[in-house]
Amino acid sequence: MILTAMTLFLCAAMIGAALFAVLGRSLPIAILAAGLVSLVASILFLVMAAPDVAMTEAAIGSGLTTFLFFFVLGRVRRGEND
Amino acid sequence: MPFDWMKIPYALLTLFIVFNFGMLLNALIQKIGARVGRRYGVPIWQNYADLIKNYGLRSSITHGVMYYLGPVFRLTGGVGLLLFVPTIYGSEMFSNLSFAGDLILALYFVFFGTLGMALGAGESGHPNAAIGITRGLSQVTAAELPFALAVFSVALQYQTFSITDIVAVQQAGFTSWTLFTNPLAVAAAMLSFLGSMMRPPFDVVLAPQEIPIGPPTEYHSSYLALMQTNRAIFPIAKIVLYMSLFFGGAASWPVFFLKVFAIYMVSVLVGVAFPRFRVEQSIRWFLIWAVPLGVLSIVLV
Amino acid sequence: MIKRVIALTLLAGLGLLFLGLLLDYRPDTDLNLSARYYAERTAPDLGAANIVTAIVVTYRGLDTLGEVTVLFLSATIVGLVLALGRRRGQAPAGLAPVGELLTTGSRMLTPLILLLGAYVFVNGHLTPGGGFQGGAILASGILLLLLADPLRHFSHGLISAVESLAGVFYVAIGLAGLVWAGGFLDNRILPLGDLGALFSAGAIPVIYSLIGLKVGAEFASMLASLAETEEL
Amino acid sequence: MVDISLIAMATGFVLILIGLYGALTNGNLLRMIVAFTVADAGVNLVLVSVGYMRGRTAPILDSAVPAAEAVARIIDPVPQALVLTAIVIGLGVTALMLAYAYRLYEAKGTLDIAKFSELKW
Amino acid sequence: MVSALYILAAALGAAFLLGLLREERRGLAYGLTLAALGFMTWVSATWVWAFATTALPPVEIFTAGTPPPFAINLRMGMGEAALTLLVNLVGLASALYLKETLLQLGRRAMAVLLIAIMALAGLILTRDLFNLFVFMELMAISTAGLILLSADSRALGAGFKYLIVSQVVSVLLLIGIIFAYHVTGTLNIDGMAQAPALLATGIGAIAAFLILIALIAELKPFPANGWALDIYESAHPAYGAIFSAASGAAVIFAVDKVLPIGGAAWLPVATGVGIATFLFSNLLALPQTNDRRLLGYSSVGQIGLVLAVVGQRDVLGEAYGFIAFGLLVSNAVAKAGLFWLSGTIEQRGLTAWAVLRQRPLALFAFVTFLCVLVGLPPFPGFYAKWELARLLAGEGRMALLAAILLGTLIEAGYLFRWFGYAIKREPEAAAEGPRMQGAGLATGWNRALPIAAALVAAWGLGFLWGDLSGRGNLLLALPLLFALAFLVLDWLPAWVKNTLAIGGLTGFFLLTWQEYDPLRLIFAAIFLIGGSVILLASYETKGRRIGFYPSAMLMYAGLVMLIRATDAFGFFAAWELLTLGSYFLILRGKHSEPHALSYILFSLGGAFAILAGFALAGQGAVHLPLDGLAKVAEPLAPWVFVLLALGFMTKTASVGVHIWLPGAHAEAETDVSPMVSGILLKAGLYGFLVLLMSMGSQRLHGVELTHVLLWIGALSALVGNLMAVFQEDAKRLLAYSSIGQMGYALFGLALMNHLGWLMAIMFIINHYVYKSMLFLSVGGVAKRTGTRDMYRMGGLVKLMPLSFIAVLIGIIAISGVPPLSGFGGRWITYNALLDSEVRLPIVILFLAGPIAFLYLFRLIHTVFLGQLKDEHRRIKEAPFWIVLPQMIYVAVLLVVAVVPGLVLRHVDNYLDRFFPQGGLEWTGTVISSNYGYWNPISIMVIVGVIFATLFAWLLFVNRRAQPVKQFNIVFSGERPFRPETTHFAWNFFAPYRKALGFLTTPLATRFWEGITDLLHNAGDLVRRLYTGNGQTYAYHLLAFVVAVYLIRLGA
Repeated sequence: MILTAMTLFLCAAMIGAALFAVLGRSLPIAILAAGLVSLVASILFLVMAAPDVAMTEAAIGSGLTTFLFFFVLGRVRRGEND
Repeated sequence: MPFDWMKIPYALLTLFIVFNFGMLLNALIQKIGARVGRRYGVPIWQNYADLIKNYGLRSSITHGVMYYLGPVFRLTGGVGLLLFVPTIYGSEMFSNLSFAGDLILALYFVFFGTLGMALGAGESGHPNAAIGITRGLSQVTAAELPFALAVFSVALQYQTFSITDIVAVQQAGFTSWTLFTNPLAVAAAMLSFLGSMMRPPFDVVLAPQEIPIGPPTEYHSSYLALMQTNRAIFPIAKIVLYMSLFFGGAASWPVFFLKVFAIYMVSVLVGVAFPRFRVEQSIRWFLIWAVPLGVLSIVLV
Repeated sequence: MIKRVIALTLLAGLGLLFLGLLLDYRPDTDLNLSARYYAERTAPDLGAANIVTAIVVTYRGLDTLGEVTVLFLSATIVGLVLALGRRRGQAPAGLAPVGELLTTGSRMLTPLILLLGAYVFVNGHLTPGGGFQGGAILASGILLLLLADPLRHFSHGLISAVESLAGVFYVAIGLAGLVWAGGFLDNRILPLGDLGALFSAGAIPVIYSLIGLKVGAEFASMLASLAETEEL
Repeated sequence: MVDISLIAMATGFVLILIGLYGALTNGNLLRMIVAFTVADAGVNLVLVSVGYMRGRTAPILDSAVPAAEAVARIIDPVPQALVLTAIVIGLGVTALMLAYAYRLYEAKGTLDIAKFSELKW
Repeated sequence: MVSALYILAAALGAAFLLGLLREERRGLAYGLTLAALGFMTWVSATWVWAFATTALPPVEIFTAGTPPPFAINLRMGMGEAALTLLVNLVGLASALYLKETLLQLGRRAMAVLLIAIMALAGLILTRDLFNLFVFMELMAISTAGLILLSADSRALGAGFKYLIVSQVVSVLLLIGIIFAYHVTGTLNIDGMAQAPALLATGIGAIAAFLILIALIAELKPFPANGWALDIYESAHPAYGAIFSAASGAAVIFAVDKVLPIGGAAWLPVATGVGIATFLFSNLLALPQTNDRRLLGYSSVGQIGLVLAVVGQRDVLGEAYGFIAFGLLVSNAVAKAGLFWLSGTIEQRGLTAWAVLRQRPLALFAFVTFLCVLVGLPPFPGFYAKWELARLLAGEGRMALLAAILLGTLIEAGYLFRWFGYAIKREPEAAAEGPRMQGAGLATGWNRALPIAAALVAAWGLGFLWGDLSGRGNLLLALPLLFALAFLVLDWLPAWVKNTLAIGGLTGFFLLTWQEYDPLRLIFAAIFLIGGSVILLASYETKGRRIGFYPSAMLMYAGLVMLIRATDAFGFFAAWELLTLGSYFLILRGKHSEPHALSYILFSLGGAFAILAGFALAGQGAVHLPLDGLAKVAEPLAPWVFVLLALGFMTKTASVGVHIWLPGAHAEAETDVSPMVSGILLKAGLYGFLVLLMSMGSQRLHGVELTHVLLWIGALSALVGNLMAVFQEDAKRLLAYSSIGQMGYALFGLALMNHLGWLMAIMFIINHYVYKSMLFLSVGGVAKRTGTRDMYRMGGLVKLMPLSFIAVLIGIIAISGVPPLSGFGGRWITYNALLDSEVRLPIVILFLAGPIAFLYLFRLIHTVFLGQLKDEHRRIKEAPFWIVLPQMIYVAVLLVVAVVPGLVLRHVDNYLDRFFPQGGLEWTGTVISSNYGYWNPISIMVIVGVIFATLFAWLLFVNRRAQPVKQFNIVFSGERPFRPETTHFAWNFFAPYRKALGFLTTPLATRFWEGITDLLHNAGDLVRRLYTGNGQTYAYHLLAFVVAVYLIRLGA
């Protein structure tokens, strides 16, 4: 039951973060929120007995992807609010 | 097939009779026209005099070969038409050269002269000739249509294209004439007849008043003589066709003269009574009045 | 506004579809055909303890080769895209200078991170993790270096050599399987060894290591390509 | 009691829809890409949840799960393998889109997708 | 043979190896790339060879030493081998084509190209669903990469749009795959398709839906395909070639193999999506002005067509592969070739292709590709189309067949319009500055080679498909080979080719004339001997006359094959060949571009009606002999009749579908007009003869169909004649007259009695003779005067007496005035009419008769009589070679007039076979029917004697007359209101127009213009869908998915 409760919590967090990522005003924060979605997902993967996936999601989905975004964001500053 | 050479003198005899009859008839009709218009009119031999004079004249100018051909075509058309139709029913002597073809030949040969005349006049280069030609052709084609329909209706009725056979069926008596057995076809044909006789109200083609007389303007002397000859022969030849198809034909010369005169008079009387049509008016007139009659006659026969 | 309404309508349609999936979904209680096969046959046939790794590297090795190729392709194209732009780009705003601390720290940390990455992919057939995770970790090491010294020039030659060699060897091992074992990417060209030992599971650790190197190199090259855009 | 795989799956679907909504309504190239990563995460979640079976462990054979008992003890490994691939491919595509976005920005100085419609009809 | 895996391995290995090379070693890298692609091609080729020559079963390739479904497996069968060969070849050729670009961009670009090709091969080979997904992603990403090869800066945007769409697609696909896996426990495609559980469950059905819809979305279905068009427009043409030829083929193959997962219910969906895409893409292509975008629309459409075929595989049986591959390779070869060609042309407008005129070979390649694309014989698409129609009709899927044919027609419309631009238009204003020769052209051997390869492939595949069809290879047919030989001999001077052509035609006639029955013999004589006579006029043209002889001989080949055809296929093939040949011929005219287009469109439309008719008649039977039409049973027979008649009517230009004729015939070259009028029109009548001989009369809803034909014939006669009366252009006048004449002939055939047919035959012969003669005559006049407007001529009789005689004789003959041969036709007509029961149509026919007289008179009068124009004073008679055939015709007309029995007698006897009653009696010189009689010789003699006598007399009497010059006289009676109206010949029959002009309202023209306008406007409106916004495209995709889902729910 703890597992379920935890899952529910994680899911709620993910949806919240996802909404933030999509609807949020600030682009950097949206990127961070998307990274957060991935991060929370990787925790959920652990819960669901998928450690390989969890590691990959954490490293690639939330880590590298977010970095890539910021790399590019840094170069397109002016277009951020287009 | 051995050819009966006697047919040639016989045919020439027919031609001679018809020519003279036509000359007199034309003069008579001019006279009637004049009297209706309260004029005195020409003497009855006037046409002979004109003709002889014209034949006697010699021309010094020509516009070219086609120019010659116009009158030649014209008269060939008239003579040919006459010869292709048997004149007197039952008479071997006056059946002319009708062995060459049947009703259809006659129907199409009517155009021969028209075509030639138009070509010849065209050669002259006179603009009025061209105007006359277009008017003439337009009107003739429209006028011929009801006639063609009526002819076909008659052919349908008798199931033959042979003129002799058609006349033969009508010999049973007055009431067996096509006039009474197929009145619609006859009506259509007679309306067409008015148009093709080049008399008022359909004579704008010749238009003696508005423009200097159309095609014949350029023709004179012997050319004109040929055309005058034709004017004596061609109407009669045509009337023979009408008579054979619709009015029981003629078994003897007196009947022939009578019937031809009567039929000719129809067009004359109408012409005297009505004002002239413009060409498009006459085309419409034929299409509205004559063609439906022809169509009906074909459908109902 | 209309845009949003249409979007919502369309997504509602899609959601309906998903709802259909969700409502009818019954979790399996037993392993299905394939999963049962993998559970039973992986250890004896391939000698790998991590079944996921066995599937990724061997059973569905062609997928993984494709996947590596996807990364290769992405890295190449990113390079291509940015290289094309480089001919006539304008100077972007430079990043703020980085502190001494980060520079020093990164220099110390990077070797450790690289080591960790290597560990992860070498042990991929035994424990969670493998070439992709390890490769990502390797790349993060490079990233750190980049962050510490944005103007640092990377040896593209090195990265691309690693990338290429790893790829070529990967394909070569695959072909070796075709020639000497049961088929393309068959891991049994090398002895299977004991289940759970480091040197076991045939060619899986080798392949996974190559994958790790290659993935790391791809990420690195991607990052490097992006980083170099600001030099103008 | 709702199975956690169902919860995760539902969440996955919602993430997909949210992601697509974002991609459909945001005109900014970068925001579209962000939205797609959210959708990708949702897809991964759905995939993993399909493999999940209650009360079983990860498909790794060790002392806790000996090979002989594997059939009864582990969860389906296949979806996990697929997700691994999917994640990496997702990154590849994202990187590519980012590079494209950067170049598009360079070319036109804007990130508004509506500005890149010279090709049409 | 090497394992198919080496195809993938070689590409990957080479791609990875490229990274080891330093950037500077680009030449080496390029060599490695080519070597790898060459190796891949070789591997595929060995497989194709093996499958083709031995009965090898498909080979399964396991990976990881584990059998499927537990490991990924690949399969190599005939289909896979052929497709990978196609993909690899296109890749190799494109790599060659891209030499400069690749060398400039370096090894990375080469690696991307290699992987792109590898991905396509993998897509074809794999049998694993998830593996398919991986290859699809590879394809998508490499596509995004290869778009960058383009120098077009807009390509970047297109790439991004594509990425957006592929993201959405992969989301759907992944969800679908995982749930399908959940239900079936396997990822193997075959395993999944066989698992009964999949479709039984709601989840399974939705999963299958998602998988299939995602795959179909990759096929660029309408309307979710805006991104693809943007790619086509902006990508490098070499990539366009890959994208169209290779990617399309690979993905459609993937769909084909995954489709069984969805079960039978998905077949109609595939068909529906495919056909909608086909129709709409072609519709949208109509208003395009950018060549590559146009090709893009066409590609999308073609793939849609193949998808529709894929959806029909349940009924196509063994022919499925033949059809699907036929269409696929047609598109692939043609599109690859066209895209490569487009790379050699600098500007993007359609008219820019006019620069191809400087390179006959490239032009030949262009037209070959267009024909391949439309599916004209002898190319694969033609055979495929035939089989497809046959099988679809056999299953009663006529609506689908109609949609396919309609789409093809629209496609032919824009493609041939484009060809017309290339042939006739001037390229848009050339780029600034003086340019050296070859302006607007960029070529090198590496660009020419792929194009040449595609050209060779097109013909080779045509041969192959002909061989596989089991119907007799068209490329082995002697007449066609003879025609094609002129392509090779085109460098010879025209007179040599002309001699060859005449020799070939007469030679073929002499060789084969005994094989024909009297009816066919007449057509054979007209086509071959008649054709030779007209060709005499072609000696007039000097120089080499590039392109004329192949076109003309193609038409003649088609005509010959038409009368020699014994089955429906042969007939249809010949029909298309002659259509094509005559189209090229017509297009040669100076201002004929729009007319040639409308000609080919009407002809193809008619051809498709014929195709549908034959297909319907055959009911799926493999062979349909022409006399087998007689056996078609009741509910179908009238429809078959209608379709075939419709097809033939387009060729005889019956009223309603006549609008192509006047322009096409009038604008054609001097010696071409008689060919397309005097000869080509007879093909339609021949079709009618075949139809009526085998099917007789049919009733549809109680309406006697031959009766309808009667009406159409009569109306054609009337409208044709009436329109002719009002033409100012002499050749147009003759052209309209043809409509009328064909109307008569059709009327005769439709009378369905002995004399009616005899009348039609008479018209066929007469029309050939006098229309050829008149066209040559008028053509000669036009050549000398430099105009075809009659009011600009006049009085030419003295200057061109021979032409005048020809026209005069022709006119007397046409109008039916005795004593020439036209009268015989009229006489038979009347007798035939009397023999039949119909009444009202006769009236119309009668109305038409005198009108014919009018326009003919106008022709001769305004051209030859009246006033000579000042500027024509020094004109000479028409050239010898143009006059010569006319004189031959005059002689023929006179002979036929005197002894019509020469030909007619045999036909008359032969017709007894069909109509034992109502024949003619031939006693001596008299010809008699049941109703009347006629003696041609007597008529000739009598008329001749009277005429000669009078003429001689007149000449004698006026022997001293001198010719006078014509003079100008002021006008009276007609008020001039435009300069040309001051000429008396202008508006010649003004009263007639006033009275009857309303009948000539161009209703048919307005109708067809309305249709084309409607299509154009619809296309223009619908294409606004493609806003160019990548986001909108994502909307389209989702809307497409949801719509298909809802439709499926509803169904």
